[in-house]
Formats: sequence, structure tokens, C-alpha cells
Amino acid sequence: MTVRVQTEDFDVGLEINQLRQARKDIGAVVSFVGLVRDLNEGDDVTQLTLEHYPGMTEKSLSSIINQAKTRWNILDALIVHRVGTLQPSDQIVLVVVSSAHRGDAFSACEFMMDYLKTEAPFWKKEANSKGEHWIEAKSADDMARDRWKIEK
Amino acid sequence: MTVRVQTEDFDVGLEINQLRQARKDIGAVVSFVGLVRDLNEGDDVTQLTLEHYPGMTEKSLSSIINQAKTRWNILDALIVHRVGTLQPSDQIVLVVVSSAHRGDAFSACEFMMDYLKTEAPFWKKEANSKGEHWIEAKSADDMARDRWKIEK
Amino acid sequence: MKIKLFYFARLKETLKYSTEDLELPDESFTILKLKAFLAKRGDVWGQMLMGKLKVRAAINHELVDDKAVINDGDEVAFFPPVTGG
Amino acid sequence: MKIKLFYFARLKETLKYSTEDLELPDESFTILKLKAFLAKRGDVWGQMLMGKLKVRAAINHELVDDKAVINDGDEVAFFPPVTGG
Repeated sequence: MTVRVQTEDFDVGLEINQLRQARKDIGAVVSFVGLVRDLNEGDDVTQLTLEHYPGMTEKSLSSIINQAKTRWNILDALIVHRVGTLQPSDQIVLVVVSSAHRGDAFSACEFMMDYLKTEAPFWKKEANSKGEHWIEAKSADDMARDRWKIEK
Repeated sequence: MTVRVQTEDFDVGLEINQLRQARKDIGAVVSFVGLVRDLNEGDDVTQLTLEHYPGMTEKSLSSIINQAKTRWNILDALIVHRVGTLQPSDQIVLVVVSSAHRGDAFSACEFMMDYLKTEAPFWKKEANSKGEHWIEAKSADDMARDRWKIEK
Repeated sequence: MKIKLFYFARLKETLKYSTEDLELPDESFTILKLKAFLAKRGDVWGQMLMGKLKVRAAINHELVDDKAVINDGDEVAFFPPVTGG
Repeated sequence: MKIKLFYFARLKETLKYSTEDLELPDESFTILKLKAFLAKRGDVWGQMLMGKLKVRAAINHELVDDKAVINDGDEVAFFPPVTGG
């Protein structure tokens, strides 16, 4: 179980391979990559700056992995999240989950993203042709997280 | 939208990068990799042989992508499935979906795997220390597919 | 009428056929009637196509059920439930 | 008692503070009481901490609500709802 917050980019293929190592009990690997879009709610995005709370952010990401582990049979999990200044098409976040079976891997990966979006201390500032502004939290993200409180 | 059936291995990182190309409208990429486990229903697996129906298999995979496209807002999708003789920890199948938003990408990717498992003409023959046998279809896979007939 | 037949996986292995060209008496044939026709070839054919095993069929690369009608020139395939992925 | 304070994102930018060491009068302090205490520093503090903006708080890296009690030596943080991922 690994958690990293970094300014550098990440290599999805490499990260998946490192997570798999030489294990032969993995039947399914699900990965999620979040990227900077050049259009957000109608605005042309030129730049995105990500801030975090060193210490708390890493604890929060570890806690999200641990929650996923108690709910699903997962073998390993990785979260890498970038901070600093990013451009459209840059990678922001990577979540990888390995499991014996696909159902657990899919659910755990989506659960981790939904919790990361609403509970991990990261904040985005967007720059477009009109200037800079902090992104507002979306109620859709809260609803995505709250689904997991009722369904299994 | 790409579909490939091949004996050669695939490179997950490379496939994701090719799917992304230089697009700046992608916000989420979800990928699934299915692997050969060294243990299946209590037996030690030494080898797995995959057979398919050339022509029909490719059409079936394309149809699965098209069904996903009508249900979710996805930007691009890829299915690569290997055939021939594989060993434990070998990669069997890759499904990658890109979308503006993560919900669509997660649902479409899982939907495609559930349909692939139950509708695409592939057959697995497993070798273990006791000999060889054809894998039986699982009712759990039918149930996983049938979920999509009621929920959206 | 003439059809092309394919067998896959356990069926191919047991029947020892992967493909064959078949001339059928000129009448209306459904998948079920074709299975019964082939089952007359002997024990193993009856066991494979009309026995306890689940057999799925395709006509021209489309999954069909027992009632589907076969036409001249069709490509028909028999195989077990799929297990890929 | 002494606490360490952190501000993030819009709060940090507007208050022009990222962190500070704060000596509080020796009495029981909740997050709400600390917000009110800081709000007395002036308009922008009141707007940021007691205004329309949603503010979340953490004590020692754990998310807490307004009723949470602050102890001597705690690390307290104020920030907007999170928007990463």
C-alpha cells in the first residue's frame, strides 16, 4: 500500500508493473488516471495549480486505502497525486488497485477516487483567459461519495 | 475505438498513451488488466490456453464498445485480448476507456468487462498438476452482466 | 442448401472437427433441427449437441437461439458458454 | 495554551497567512470559539471564517466540526472544501 504526493509526473505503466511485482495471485488490476482538461464548466483552462496540506494529505490518502481494504478483498493499492502547476492534458492523479477478482478492484478503485475527491486535502486554482480563481467543491462529488455509505 | 485479438503481450502504459494521444478534453482514463492467476478454485494453475472465433470475436468486442458508447459519454475505448498459451502472471485482457468525467469512465469500463466475460467468444483451457480441463462458465459472471440491465 | 460449420473449444476437441462444409436436404432448418441432424452421426455427437452440456450457437457471427432459421450459404458455429477475459 | 495554525488555498491567499503560532487565553476553546476569536482581527478575517464561505477545520490532521475541542500544543488548520483529484 503506497501513497505519494509529488510535483513530478508519473508513469502509469511503470507504476502498475511495480504494484504487480512478481505476484501470481493477482487476477485484476484497475487503474484510474485523472487529467487536466482544457475546458472546465465552459471556460478554457490554461493552467491548474494544486495545493495540499503536507502531512494531513498523506494520512488522509492512507486512510482511504485502509477503508477500501476493510470493504473489499484487495491485494495492493497505490495513490499518486501531483501538486504544483499543471497544464491541460497533464496527469493529476493515479489510483491503482490489484485484486484476485475484477469486482473488488473496480469498486475499490472508484470508492478511493470518490473519497479522495471529497476528503483528501487538495485544492485547485484554475487559470483561464479571464484570470485565476479557486475551483468550488461540487455537490456531485459529495453525492458520488455518499453512494458508498448505503450500497456495498 | 479499437479492438485487437493477438497472441503477443501488450504494454499497458503505451496503450493508454496511444489512446490519449494529444487530446486535451480527457478528464479520466480507467483501465482494466486481467491476469492469469496461479490458483483458480483451489487448483494450482500451470498454464492457460485461450481460443477464440476469428471474425465473430472482433465483431462482438466492437459491439460491446458501441453499447457502452450509447449508455455513457465516453471519448474513446480500447479492448485488447490475447489468445494462445499463457502462464501465471501473464496479461490476458486490457480494457481502457477515456472520458471527460470519472463516473462515465468507471461504469463503461466495468460494463465492457462484464459483457466481454459473458458474450465475447473466448474459451479458456486450464492446465494444472492433475491435467487439462476446459473452464466452466460462472453464473456469477452472468449476474455481473445482468446488473447492467436494470441499473444505469 | 450448403452451409459452413465451425466448432470451438470442448466441442471441437471432442468431435474432432474444427470446421466442415455441409450439404443439407433442401428444407427449412433451424438450429435445433441442425443439432438433431448432426446428433445422428453417433454417440459423441448426440452427447455434445443434444446432451447435458450447454451449447451456444451463432449464425453469421451473431449469437442465436435454437429457433433461429438457417439459410443457404450461412456460417453456423457451435460452442460452449464463453469464458474469456 | 499554545497552538499552531495553518491556512490553505483561498484562506491562505486572502488572510495572507499560511501558518502562525498562537497563544490563546487559558480556557476551553472549540473550533467555533477559535473562529470567533480570529474573526475579531478584522473584516477579512470575519468574512473568511464566519461568513458565507464554507470553512473546514482539522485538528492534528483530522477533520473536525465546529464543536471539536482544541488542546494545548494542537495543530489546527482552516481550509475550504477540498477539490483535488
